[in-house]
This record gives sequence, C-alpha cells and structure tokens, in this order.
Amino acid sequence: MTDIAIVAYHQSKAVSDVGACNEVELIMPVLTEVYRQLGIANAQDVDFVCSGSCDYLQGAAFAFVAGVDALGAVPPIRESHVEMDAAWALYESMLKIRMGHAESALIYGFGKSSPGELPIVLSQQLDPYYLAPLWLDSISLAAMQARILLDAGRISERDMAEVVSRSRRNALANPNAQLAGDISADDVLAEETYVSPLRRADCAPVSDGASAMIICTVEKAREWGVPYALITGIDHRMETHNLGMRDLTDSRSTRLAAEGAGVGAGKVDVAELYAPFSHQELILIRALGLGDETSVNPSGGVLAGNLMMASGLSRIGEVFNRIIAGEAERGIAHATSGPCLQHNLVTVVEKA
Amino acid sequence: MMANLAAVVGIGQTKYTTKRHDVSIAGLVREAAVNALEDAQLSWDDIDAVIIGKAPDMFEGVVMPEIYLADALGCNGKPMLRVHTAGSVGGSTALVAASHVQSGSFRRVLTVAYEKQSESNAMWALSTPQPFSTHLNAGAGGYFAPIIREYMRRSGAPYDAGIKVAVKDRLHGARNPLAHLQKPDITMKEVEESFMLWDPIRFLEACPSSDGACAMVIADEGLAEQAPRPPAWIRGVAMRSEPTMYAGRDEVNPQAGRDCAGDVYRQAGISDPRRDLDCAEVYVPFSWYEPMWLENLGFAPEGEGWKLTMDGATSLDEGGDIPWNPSGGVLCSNPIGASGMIRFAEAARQVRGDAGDHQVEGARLALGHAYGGGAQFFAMWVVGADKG
Amino acid sequence: MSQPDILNQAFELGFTYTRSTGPVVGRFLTELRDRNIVGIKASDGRVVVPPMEYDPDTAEALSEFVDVGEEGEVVSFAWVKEPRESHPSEQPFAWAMIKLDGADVPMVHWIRAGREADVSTGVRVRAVWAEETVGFITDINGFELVPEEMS
Amino acid sequence: MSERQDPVTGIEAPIYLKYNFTAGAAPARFLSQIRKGVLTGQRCPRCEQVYIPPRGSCAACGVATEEEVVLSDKATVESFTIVSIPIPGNPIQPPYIVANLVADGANISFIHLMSECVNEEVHIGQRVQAVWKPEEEWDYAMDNIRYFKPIDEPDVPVESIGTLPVSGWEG
Repeated sequence: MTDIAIVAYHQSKAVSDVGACNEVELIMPVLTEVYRQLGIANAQDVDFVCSGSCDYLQGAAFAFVAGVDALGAVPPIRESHVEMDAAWALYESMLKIRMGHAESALIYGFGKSSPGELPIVLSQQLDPYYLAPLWLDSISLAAMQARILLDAGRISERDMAEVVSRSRRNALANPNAQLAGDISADDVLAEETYVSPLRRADCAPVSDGASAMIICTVEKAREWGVPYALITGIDHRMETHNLGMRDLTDSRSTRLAAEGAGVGAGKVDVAELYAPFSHQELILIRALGLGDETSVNPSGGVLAGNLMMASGLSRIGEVFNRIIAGEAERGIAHATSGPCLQHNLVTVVEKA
Repeated sequence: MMANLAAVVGIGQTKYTTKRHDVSIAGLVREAAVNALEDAQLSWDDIDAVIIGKAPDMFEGVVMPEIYLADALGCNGKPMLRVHTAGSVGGSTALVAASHVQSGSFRRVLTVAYEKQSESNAMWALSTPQPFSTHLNAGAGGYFAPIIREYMRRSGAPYDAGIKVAVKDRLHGARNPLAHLQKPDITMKEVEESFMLWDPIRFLEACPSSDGACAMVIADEGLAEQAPRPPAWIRGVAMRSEPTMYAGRDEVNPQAGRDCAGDVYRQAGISDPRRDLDCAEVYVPFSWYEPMWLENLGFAPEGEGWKLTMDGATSLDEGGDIPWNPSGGVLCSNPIGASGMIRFAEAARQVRGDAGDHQVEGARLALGHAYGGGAQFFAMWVVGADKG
Repeated sequence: MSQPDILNQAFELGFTYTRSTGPVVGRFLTELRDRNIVGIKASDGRVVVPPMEYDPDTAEALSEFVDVGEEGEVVSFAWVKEPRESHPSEQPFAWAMIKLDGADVPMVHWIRAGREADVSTGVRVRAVWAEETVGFITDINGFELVPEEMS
Repeated sequence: MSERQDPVTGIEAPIYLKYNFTAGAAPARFLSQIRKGVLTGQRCPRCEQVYIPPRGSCAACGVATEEEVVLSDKATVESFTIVSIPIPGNPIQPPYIVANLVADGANISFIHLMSECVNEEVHIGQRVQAVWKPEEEWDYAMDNIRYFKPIDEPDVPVESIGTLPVSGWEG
C-alpha cells in the first residue's frame, strides 16, 4: 500500500469554553495555520477535503455545513464529511489518495462541547430502546469498566493516578493543554471520588477546539519541500455494542487494528492514545503491546484536553510533531469512538 | 495512478412507506443489508468492511448511530465508517464505500444508507431554531421555492412543466413495487389542483416522507467477475461542494453540480450525456428540479431543460430517449438519508438488467445522482454493464 | 470593528420520538409490562438480557427467548453521588452491570442503595417494578439490594 | 396478569437536551448593531463582497470578514415564495410571503417576510423597505424588522440585483 505523507498539522488550544466563536470561527484559524505551514492559500490548493464533527455536541443539525464556509470553496471543491472523529476523515482521505483521485487532502475536526452536557449527550449514542432512555452517561459507563479492571487486579487506583500525574506533567510542555500541572499520583489519590471508582482527574475534561492536517503523496510532499512524516499503516475496528458481551478489561478491536496497521513491525518510540479515562490508557497500552521504550502521551493526551471529534486526528498530529522534531522515529496514534472503547483506529507514523 | 475497478454485485432495498411499524431502526437497516447479501449470494463473513450513511442524527434521535448498529450489520471486529453529507449522503456513502475497493484496500464491502423518518418529524429536525438565529426557517420547500421561481423566470418554462414531472415520476413509481407513493391513475389535473404549499410548489409536486433503507455490496474486479449475477461496473465517481451562500452564487444552476457532472462524465468517457447514457436516477425532491438538473447536468442547454420534460424525453411511458427516474425517484419515495443511495442503486439495477417493470430496455450506462444542503453538495456515479 | 455584546441563551433541543420496536425488543418490553424478564439465546448458547436482535459473533438474527429471574448478581457498578438531572434517581445511586439468574450476559441498569458501602461486586439485587408498567425499560424502576439472609 | 393486552410494538422516547448557546463573534457584532436598529453587513477583505447576515467568513474566499458596513433598510426582491402551511414552532399564520431580499449596499440576499402587499403582485426586482418594530421592543434579533413592504420605486433589472450601493436605486 502506498505510503502517505503528513505535511502539516495544527491544533487550537483546548479550552473549557471558547465563548463567542461559531463553527467557522473555530475552524478558520487552524486552517490558516496549516496553509501557512505549506505556503498555500486555501482549500483550493489541495485535491480533497474531509471533516469530522457531531451535530449533537452543540445541538444543531448540519453543523458541518457551516464548516464549508471556512474553506473558500469557490470554485467548488471535492469535499466529504464523517459524523465521527476526524481521524476517520483522515482514513477516508487516504482511500481517496490511494485510488488516485487526489494527491493531497485537508482534514479537519471541530467540536464545541461546552454548550451541552457532554456525558448526557453521549448517553444518546447507546441502544435507543434499552440504554439511552435510562440516560446512562459516558462517565458512569467508564466507571463500571474501571471497576472490572480493579476487581480483577489488572490495575490499581495508583496505576490510574500515575496515568493522570504523567498526563498533567507532560502537559506542562504542551501550550495547547487545558489541564497541566506538577501533580503527583498521591495528589490525585487524595482527591475524593467523583463517579466511583473514578475521580474527576481520571476523566478527560470537556473542551472546545479544532485541529487540522494536510496529507499527500510522497511526490507531492517533495514538491512542497516541507519536512514530512509517513503514515505507513492504518486500520480501524468496531466491536459489539453489548458491553456485557465484551471483555472490558481488554480492547480486542484495538488489537485487531494494531495488527492491521502493522504496529508490531518495529520499535515504537512514541504513542499518542485517545483514552478519555485514565484506566483506558492502561487497557490500550496492553492491547497495543507497548513497553518501557515507548513514551506514552507526551502531549498529556486527552486527559489534558479533549477536543471531541478532533482528538483522534490530534493524536496523529502529535506523533507527527514528535517525528518532525526529531524526538522519535516511529510512533503510533490511536483514536476511539463509542462507549468504553467500542471502536478504535490505529495509525503508524514513521520518519521519512 | 488509476483507481482499481470495482462493481456493484448486490443490491437490497426495503419497501418504502410512511412508517415501518414492524421493525426497529436496526431491523430496518438490516433488512436492506440482508437483501443485498442475498442478491449477491454472500454471507456476513464475506464482507470486509461496512460503510453506513444517513442524514442528521436528529431524525431518529440516536447520536452517531453506527455505534448501536454495529451488531445488526455484522461489524464486530470489522471496520465501520459513518458518512454524513446532508441530503447527498446516500450518494456520498456509496462513493466512500467504492473508494474502499477502488483504493485496493478492501476486496468486498457492504454499504447501507437509511432513514427512519417516522420516528420524529423531519420538518422539526430541519427547523429547530438555535438562539439568535437570523434565519427565518420555512422548511426545505420554503428554501427551494424561491430558487424554482427564479428558474421559471429565467427559462420561461410553461407553468405545468413541474406538473408534468410530478405525473411522470408517479407513473414510473407505479411500475416499482418498492415505491412509497403508488399512484397509477394520477393526472395533470390532480397535481394542478393539489394544495399549493410553497408557491410555486404544490403538494403533489413535492416528495413524501418515508422510512426505508438501501444497501449495496461492492466488490473488486476479480470477485465481481465471479459474481453469480451481472455486476454494475463503476465507471466514474465524483463529489463536489460549495458554500450555501456566497455573493454571486448561482443557486438555480450551481457550479458544484456542473463541475461534478463534468468530472464523472470525463471518467466514464461521456461527451453527450443525453446520447451516451441510457437513463439517469437523479435526486428530484421537488418536480421542478428535473428541468433544472437536466440543464445543470448537461442533458439540455441552459434554459431548455423543460423542453425535454414536456416532449416526454424523460418518460418511460412516452418512450423517451433518456428516461429519468424510472424507479419513480425521490418524488415517490424519500427516506432522506437513503434517497441518494437509492438513486445510485437504481442506476446499477438498470445496467444489471434487473429493474423489473421499470427496466429501461437495453440499458448499458446509467447515472446516479444525489444532492444535499442548499443544493451545494453533489455526489454522482456512472455505472455500466461493461468495464469500459 | 465594533465590540459586540456576548450573547448567551439557554435552549432545549427536544422531541418525543415514536419508535417502533420490532419483534425482539417488542417481546422484551411486552414481558416487562407483564413484570417478567426475558433474554434471548445467542448462537453460542449464552443467554443475553435484554435480548439482542442480532448475534454479535455470527450476525445471525436471534429468536429463542428464555425466561430469566428478576434477581441477579452485580458484576460491576459505578457510584453516582451527585445524580444528574436526567438520571433515573434524585438520590445517590449506582449504575450496575447485573447478571440475572438464568442469564449469562449482564445487563446495565441502576440500583437504589443508601450508601456506596452497601453496594459491592457480587452482591445480589432484585428488580423493583414500577407502580404502573407500560412496556418501557423503566418498568424496572431500578434494582434493590437483596438482604443477605434471603439470598 | 389476567388481562390480555396487545403486544408492545412501539415506545415513546422523550429526548430533551439542554444547551447554553453562545453566538459567534461575527453574528454577535451584527446582532449588537441590529439591537440599535442598524442593519450591518461585513465586507470580505479579498473579494470585497458584503455579507448579511455575517457568519464569520466570506464563504467564497474562506477568510474572516472584519470590516463592518452599514446597510440601507431598503432592499430588492431577489425571489420569494408564498407559504401556505404553518411551520412548526413558527407563530406566523399562512399564507405569507417569504422573500430572498438584498439590502442596498449588500451583495447577498437574506430571507425575511413581506407584508402590506398583494401576494399575487409580488415580483422579482420589486423594491421594498423594512417595517421596524417599536424601538422599545428591539432585541438581538432580525425580527426587530417585522417585515418588508413594497415601496414606490421602479423595479431593479434582474442583472443589477445584488449590486446596488447603500445610497439605493433611483431607476
């Protein structure tokens, strides 16, 4: 399969409430920045555009239609949208390039989650007859998953607190982070529980923001003459929606996706994992077979700021940044969707 | 680099109706999927990935419904992707599904699009005002009626061109047992006397609101060649988008539609669509959009689309040379999220010679078309009985 | 450029959806209305509650209903000390995965309990029926703890 | 259960979600002006077209529209429809006219109501002017303008609709 190059990436600051800023105003600044990185003018200078967003976050049907106003889509452009995290928009874009219908693609994701009650909005992702009518929120679902891990002795509360501590400390070096600080595992454990066994710090914050990326063929990357990294593998897998039929201590779909993406083919220097809850990072590390040689979530991950519908794309972008900075040669990025890691995407990014 | 060859090897639809009382959302989607698998003589294990599409989640009130539909579509352990490009989504979803195969990444995928509109009220879902909204929302008809009026002014079309389309498509639909509206005895007079909803759009010139789903199996060249029933080879694929509003936008004849058609024709080697294509399934939710799209898609010179309609060129019953919407089209059945895929699938049925009583005799090359938003998102494909 | 006012306004996005259930979900809800709980047999023989329409492993349609008990064992739970407005209880409560007697796969529902310490993995609970059952998942108005001497 | 009831085949699922909406910066600037009875557009720095209501960008160029332009409350009918059915949640009673109107000084139409007119005589190119609510009722809303009514000015030729200066049209 043809390798595809990442040539530009930018993410807005993750903030708890971006305030007077609509979809277009959220998207335009990140697009402007990726255009600047390549020295291009607008979406006319790429062959395909694909975005990821979710209408229910801000409570308006067709929220993504407004996004098109940010693109400069006159004359008309080749454009598509997934009602998913933009990591899946990247997946769609890669197919477009691989079928020879595009040399380059702009991908963006955006989410303004602050207007609604996110965990309750997400409860309406669940089975509409058995679960959604109970208003079973996303945090409570994750809490039940965490308890299964704790009961099974697979992890301890300290393990979870250490994930949080590492996230907050790593985030100190991430200017886009919403939550950062020199916090120890003991500090976290001293917090009272929120939705037991989870503490607030175990849960990703609610954030507003956007991110954007440009990918292209290797030939096009050379033509643009910018530093680039290569996507050498990508795969994503779904699991059953019935939580009771899944092994919640593991992520089978992540294992399958990692296998499909070829994670095991080499050393993994860096991994950016979309784990909205601390215990899920531990599940993912195990499912991906990561060891001590891998730096996990050097950005702080989504516990430091979670841009719904963009966080998955941002994980890929964070790995890209490490490779371009020379801090890593090979990394993996993970994206997730659905309750308790139901749907997972794994990308392998390597130095060109 | 050339795209790999891909073909439709299985098609499944539900019967379209106002409300499917007898199935859950999963049951509706599943029915189309199973029909497509049966048509392809395949089982769930033969499917490598599933690509699903529908219009806004608010129609059914299920957020990102692929999460819940994973089991109904046999997705456990497989890739599953959800597309949403407004009203064009059924077409876009088919194109994204095709790209899974055309990119060489997958050998055989299932794609499904649906809408169970009866769970809510589409009008409500499309009109929910956000605070400080500066738009006066009069529904889809309220949005498109002024554009139709401008077309009528520009083209000087006779007032009854829309009425003619409304009758023609309902007569086509009467040949299609899956069509929602069954009106074999419809007359021009009946349409003309029907209630004027959004002047110049009369009740019978507008589409119904339907429940329904449509599915296709798309396979690579090797598998398609071995398929038990004739494949519909995908000869061209194109998408275009433009903003809803910009100064100087031609809303009557949007450039995105013209460009998209030009792109898909170039791939399929079509220089004169009226001559080269045998039929077309085109997204016509309000009758006047037939003459408008005849021009936009290059079947007629600008200002003359209505002449084809009035001459019967697009009618099966009048022996027209380029039947449009032999299935009855969106004017007969409109499960919004599925409507685009139904157009794509019906085009494929024609070139597979499998369209029953609405078969266009000897059809070898057909266009499937979908549009959405403020007539700003376009998705099209050309399918053929031959690889090309 | 003028300095705008910040314009904030609360709004509600709401609709009462009219869902058709299909035969499997409909059967479960019909039984609930009759204060009875049924599961369905998956292709591997496991009994799943509430009944799934399609088997997650084989994707086949399922149809073999099995009566299960209204008591069961807590497999996991989450303690909600500050219920949200839309939650089923105004008092602190637990969400739980509950394996009903006769079922192999736990279902998710909620438990009424005074204190977090009263709930634990492995504890037995029993369905509390709503005063009026209508054929909706909330016909089970949560589960209650079964006193130990009774279990 | 002694009484035999019909099997359950459907449920009602009330899904009501609460949001706290904040208007975007560009719409907020527009609405803050209309609160004072002033209709404003925003000009694209690249193509110089004037947008109303502004949404944050020139959709054609994909750049922010920062320059504000005061517009006339006189406008031209670009197109229209006569609506004969009530719209859910909309208090206006049918039949009523919804028109695409281009304000003098703007290059794009917005949708608003027309009244004080004979429905059958409304036509493309017709000149209209805003009828405002009393000042004490003004809010951050486009419906500070109750509707537009025809005025006694000659029709604008179709090719000139969307190009009139803020000073208007003398025919």
